[in-house]
Amino acid sequence: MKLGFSREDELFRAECADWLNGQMAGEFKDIKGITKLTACPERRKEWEQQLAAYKWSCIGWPEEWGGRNASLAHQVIFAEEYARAGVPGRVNHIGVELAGPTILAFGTEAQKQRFLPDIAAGKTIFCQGFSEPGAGSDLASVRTKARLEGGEWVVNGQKIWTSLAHISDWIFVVSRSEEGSKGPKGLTFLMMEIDQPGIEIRGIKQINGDAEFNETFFTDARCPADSLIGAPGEGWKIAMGLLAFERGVSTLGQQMGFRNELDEIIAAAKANGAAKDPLIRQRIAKAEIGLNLMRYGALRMLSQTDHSKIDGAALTYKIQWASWRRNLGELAMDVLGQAAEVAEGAEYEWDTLPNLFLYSRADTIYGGTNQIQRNLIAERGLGMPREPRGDV
Amino acid sequence: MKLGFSREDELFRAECADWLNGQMAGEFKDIKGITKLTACPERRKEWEQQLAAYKWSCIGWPEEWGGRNASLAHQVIFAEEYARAGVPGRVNHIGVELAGPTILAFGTEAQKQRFLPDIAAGKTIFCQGFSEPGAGSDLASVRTKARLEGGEWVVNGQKIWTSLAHISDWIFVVSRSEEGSKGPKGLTFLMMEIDQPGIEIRGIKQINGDAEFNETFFTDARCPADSLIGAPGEGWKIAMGLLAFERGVSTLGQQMGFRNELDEIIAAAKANGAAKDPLIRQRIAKAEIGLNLMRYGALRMLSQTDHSKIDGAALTYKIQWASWRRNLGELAMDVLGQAAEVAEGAEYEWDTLPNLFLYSRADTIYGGTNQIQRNLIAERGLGMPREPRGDV
Amino acid sequence: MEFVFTDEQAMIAETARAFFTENATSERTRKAMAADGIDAELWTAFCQELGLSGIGIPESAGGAGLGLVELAIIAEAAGAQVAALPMLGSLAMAAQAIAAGGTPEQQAEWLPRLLSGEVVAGYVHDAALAANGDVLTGGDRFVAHGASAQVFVVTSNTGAWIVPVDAAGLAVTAQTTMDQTRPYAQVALAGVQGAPLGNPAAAIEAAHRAGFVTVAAEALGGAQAALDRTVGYAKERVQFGRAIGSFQAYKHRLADMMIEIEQARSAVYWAACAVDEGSDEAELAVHSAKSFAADTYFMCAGNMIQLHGGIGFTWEHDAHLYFKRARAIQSMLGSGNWHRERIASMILGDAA
Amino acid sequence: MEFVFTDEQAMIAETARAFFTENATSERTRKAMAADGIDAELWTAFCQELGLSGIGIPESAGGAGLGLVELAIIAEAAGAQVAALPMLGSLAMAAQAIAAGGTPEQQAEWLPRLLSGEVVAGYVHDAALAANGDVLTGGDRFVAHGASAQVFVVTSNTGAWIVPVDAAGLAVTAQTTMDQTRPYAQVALAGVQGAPLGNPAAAIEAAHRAGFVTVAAEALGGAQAALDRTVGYAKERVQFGRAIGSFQAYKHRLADMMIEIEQARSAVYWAACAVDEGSDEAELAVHSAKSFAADTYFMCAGNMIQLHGGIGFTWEHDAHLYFKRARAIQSMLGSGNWHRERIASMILGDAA
Repeated sequence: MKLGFSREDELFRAECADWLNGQMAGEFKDIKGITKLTACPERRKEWEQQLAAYKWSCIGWPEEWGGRNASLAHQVIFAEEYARAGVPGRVNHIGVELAGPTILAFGTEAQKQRFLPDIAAGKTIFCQGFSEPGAGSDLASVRTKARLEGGEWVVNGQKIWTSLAHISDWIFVVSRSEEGSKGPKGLTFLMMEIDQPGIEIRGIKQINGDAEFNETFFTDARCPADSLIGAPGEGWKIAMGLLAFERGVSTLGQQMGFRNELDEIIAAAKANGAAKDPLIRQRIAKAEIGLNLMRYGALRMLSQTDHSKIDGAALTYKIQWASWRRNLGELAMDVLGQAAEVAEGAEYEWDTLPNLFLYSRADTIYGGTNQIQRNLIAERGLGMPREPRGDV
Repeated sequence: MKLGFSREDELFRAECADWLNGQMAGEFKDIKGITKLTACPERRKEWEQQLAAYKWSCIGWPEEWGGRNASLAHQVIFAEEYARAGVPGRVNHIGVELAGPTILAFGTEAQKQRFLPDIAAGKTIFCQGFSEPGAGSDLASVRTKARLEGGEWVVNGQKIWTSLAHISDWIFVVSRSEEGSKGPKGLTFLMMEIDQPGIEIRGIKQINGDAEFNETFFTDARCPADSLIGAPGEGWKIAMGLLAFERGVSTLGQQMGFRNELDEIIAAAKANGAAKDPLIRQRIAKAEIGLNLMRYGALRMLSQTDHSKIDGAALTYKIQWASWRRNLGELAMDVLGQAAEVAEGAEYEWDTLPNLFLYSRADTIYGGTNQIQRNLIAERGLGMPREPRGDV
Repeated sequence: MEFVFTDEQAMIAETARAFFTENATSERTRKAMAADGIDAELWTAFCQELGLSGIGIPESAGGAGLGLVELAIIAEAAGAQVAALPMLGSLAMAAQAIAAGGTPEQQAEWLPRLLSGEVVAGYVHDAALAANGDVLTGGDRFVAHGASAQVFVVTSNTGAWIVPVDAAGLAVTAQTTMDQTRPYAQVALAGVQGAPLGNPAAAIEAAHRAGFVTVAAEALGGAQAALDRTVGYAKERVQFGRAIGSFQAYKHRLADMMIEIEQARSAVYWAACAVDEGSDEAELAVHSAKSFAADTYFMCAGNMIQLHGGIGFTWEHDAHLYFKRARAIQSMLGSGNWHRERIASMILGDAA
Repeated sequence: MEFVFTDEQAMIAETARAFFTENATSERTRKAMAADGIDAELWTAFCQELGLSGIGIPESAGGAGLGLVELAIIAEAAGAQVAALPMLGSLAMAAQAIAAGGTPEQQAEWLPRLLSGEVVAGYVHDAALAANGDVLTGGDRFVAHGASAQVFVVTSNTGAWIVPVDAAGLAVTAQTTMDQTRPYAQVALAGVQGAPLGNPAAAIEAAHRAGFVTVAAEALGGAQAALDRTVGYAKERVQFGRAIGSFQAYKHRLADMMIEIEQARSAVYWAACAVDEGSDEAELAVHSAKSFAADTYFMCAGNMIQLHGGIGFTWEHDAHLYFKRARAIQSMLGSGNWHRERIASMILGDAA
């Protein structure tokens, strides 16, 4: 058990910081500090390509596909320095963290050739098509249909909560390819190009006034027969594998974003005197503790190499950060007081902290509500009986 | 809607206070301030008889059975003054608040004659036999058996959590009188004299070191054939009716006990400086608010005369006070600090506040755990689907 | 002692509930949100056709008599629909202040117009207001519906004045506000001549108590509506092949909402009654009601979003109207911690 | 950077777990509870046969070397059984203080006897201790296992001394204590001559950090045991015709325990590692670990009672041992609020 970084690690940290700070002070200074996911997508696609140009776009990937095969420590360090430098979130997060690793794990050689270089280069932006209206987090209830017709998959149905679909190039779609199949059986995992007549995207305006999410409609949407990952009917397996990638190093980058949010709250509390309030002090201390425990929980999870046993830190991570962040949003509001409820301009647009308050209400819902997370923890982690499905 | 008491009410209040304070300063000053339920049972039986001698033992009962047919306001006032005067809890609480009203509602004239005068006079102390080992709050799982044999009921089985059984004269027992019956059917409600060879009582030592509760064993225990309330097989109906009486005026007396506990915490906080701590101040304010909301909730519940509709205040009352009191126990400990964890003498016996902390862990369990309370609220109050029974 | 509605109170409750349910629809509220946060047609109907605007104002001052209990009943019904109305600032605070502390002339000048809805008043409280005689300097950044007000009641901790919107030195700036059904305005006074109320202490006490009780009652109505709507959703929505209301965790969350709401109901009507009856408990009760009901509302509105899943997080669904109103009620007129600290002071004496 | 046990650490964990599970049985613990709260046989076996008592003490001082990570591993295993041992006062605090700040002579005099279990030491901290040179007046009412100690390490905020139990002016009074597995004694010093440690600052820092980490690790072990035992009960206990673990509310309560425990685990080993590695985060980490793990334990032990229903509330069941130990850990060595306020001071500067 060792927490410290080696001297070599620290040199790497300096290298990361130098390059990132240089970019944020130079060519890309216009995007520094942006936290809103929907802001200036074109510049951020350019940023993806800049990362790629300097081989920073997917350092954990194998070298042959554009990565650096970086050690865990290096991945941790890069994620931390990325956020520390105030670099905006990756618009190709889904491509680099989910689609890429899925293709690496389950794709054919041709698919690797087709997709990985473009993802690594920041040229192909991916989004994910899992949730459906009426199905929520219940992947087994997928109703979007796919059928093979004339050498093509023809897809009909609807996905929802497809984050950033409106700026993406590709979408992966879990669809039902076996007529009459139920539950996890008969699903197929397809990669589809978005720019086609059969796919229509409509933004979903959220309670914060922004529209990061979308509804995505498929009406005889098409993709070539070899667009599927794995075999027909293996969609469930692929999707489950993909969800496991969600618990990767990117969590540490996410946490550095949280660090920035908490630091902003701390600065606000110092500025407006809330830092003198013993009740606020306790809550800030709790937030600080919680953030550190997420960090060390993630490091435990990433250090765990024996994947045969269920890792408690991994299983509890989602609900932990979602709940922490929702509390953080409420803390932010209480630190700022009524001033947080008033925006600068005439538009219904919110600064980081009020936006955090509003947006964090989604954190406990998407990717499996806190209720579903607790089911998973009790069932997979503690061996409790599974919640019975109904047949309504 | 009117909260104030009339001038006549206030005169009655003065009368109650005068008499109670006089008793606590005079003949019964040795029992003033006792909060432990098991302390000095003999003196407290004498106190029951003193109450009866002055017609204070059951003022809400009809006059013909020893009561005063007192108005709601008068019952409220008496309960409040009783606790305010530091009078210990009634050892015949079960007799006066549950057994008596049940007999009044469902008993025969002969049973009324047999029991009510003695309960009113403080001569017959009752306890209740509902819970069984392995059945918890699940009355429908009762396994204690009763059969008619030679003009007598013969009872075999075991009850648990029979509070104060060791100082009681009678017990009412819910038993299964129809061989092979299941669930709420086939139950019978019997009144049994405790002092007989077939009934054995063993104290259950609790985590606070005290033994208020008991296990009660029935081995061919007997009672006459006419000892049942209602008809054979009607035990469920009678028991449900009895449980409704639990939400009576006595709740206000209970609350005055809570008032005394909170006042003791407030005094301790002032004495040791905890009252200067903003975190403690918030919690004391919350406790004060909660106590008042229980009081006004109880008054809403008691003022409600239309019993056809489900009363939200009544349905939520149990979990409300149980949770409030558990929080109060934790607040008490935090106010007192480590000192609360050290007792005066060599015995493992606790002062009011540490005892509150320990004992209140039972409040959220007995009489239906908080989990069962939430089921009832959601199902009866909000019309949610019932939790399915299993058949294990 | 009888803690249930009288027949008359039950009738007012039924009338108000029917009126707001029918008229304060989501569609109309959203139209108001996009403008100044007032459904003008609804306000006119409420004041003139329904004639409930005078409740809580003595008949001698042109009101309908009755008291805070009845005012709370109406606020509860309005809150249940998150109605876009200037009830809080104009009626519960400004009109109450003028009715309790204004001279007969001031009452005659302003109350009829406020009660008819013809004039909207704003209530500006500034504990640090500088008053040089009746020349006032100070203001407040968070005056509810302030941009729609034609007149303000301005108070410090000891003084109270009437200031029309066209007074020299007064500047009103509308603010983009999270709760668009009750947008704030910044009201700045720079040497403004105010018309002093005759009895400022009575005015301030009346306005604050009525304000606390009104927002608490709104919160109660909003919390109950959040529960009712979620219960409705729980019965119809199917997930994992079951009505989601059949999941015990879901049921228990609903039960927890009901547990809080029942207490909030006791709190609101205890406070309203205690003020109406001049009880010693009035101060304790109004602080209890404001803090408890606001927290209950926020908890219930948060749960409403959570228990609706993704749809509850969309602009299209009404959940966010409840959520934002709940947050606004928590932070306006003193935070929960502030109210509880007031109670702590009563019980424990002042802090260090 | 690798945040998992080394093979050696995993072996120590396995050894300790097996030892305490086998030997620190409920029956033996209850026997100790009825006496002085020490299972003497267990203590001797732990110190002498198992030989784990020297862990965290440098080999140069007669210890086994290794660090707080290994000490935490052992405390976690002991805490899981609520073992009745003087580990906290004698090893984690007194021996650590002497090892870190004692002179070579003091180390040679005391450490071998402490590590062999022959002598039990108590740790007395009194921030207001009056020291006239090395003549000490003050004391503490809550010295863990103090009535069984033959020697005390006495500290103020700046000084540290060794005081044998037979020193003139020293009075030790056993106290009836809620957690009978770790009874307190009142230790009063009235002009007692102490033997000063060579480096008091190092002694105090080492004792407090090791104390915080040790009780945090005990809390982690206790919380995990509370969960494990409740999970076992949930699988076998049937109510309403179903295994109670099939009720979703029950499952979610268990899940909530696991969520906290996983964080507590990160906290404990983060803190132990940070101290061992001399990290800048050590201070933040030990305050985090003590406050977080203690709260986790209390929550889990409370749930253990609740989820066992009536039986969980009896003396006969072990749930109350966990519950009382959890409460004791919460209140000893600084409350959770105190530790969090220390963290707040680091982040926000001192309060007003």
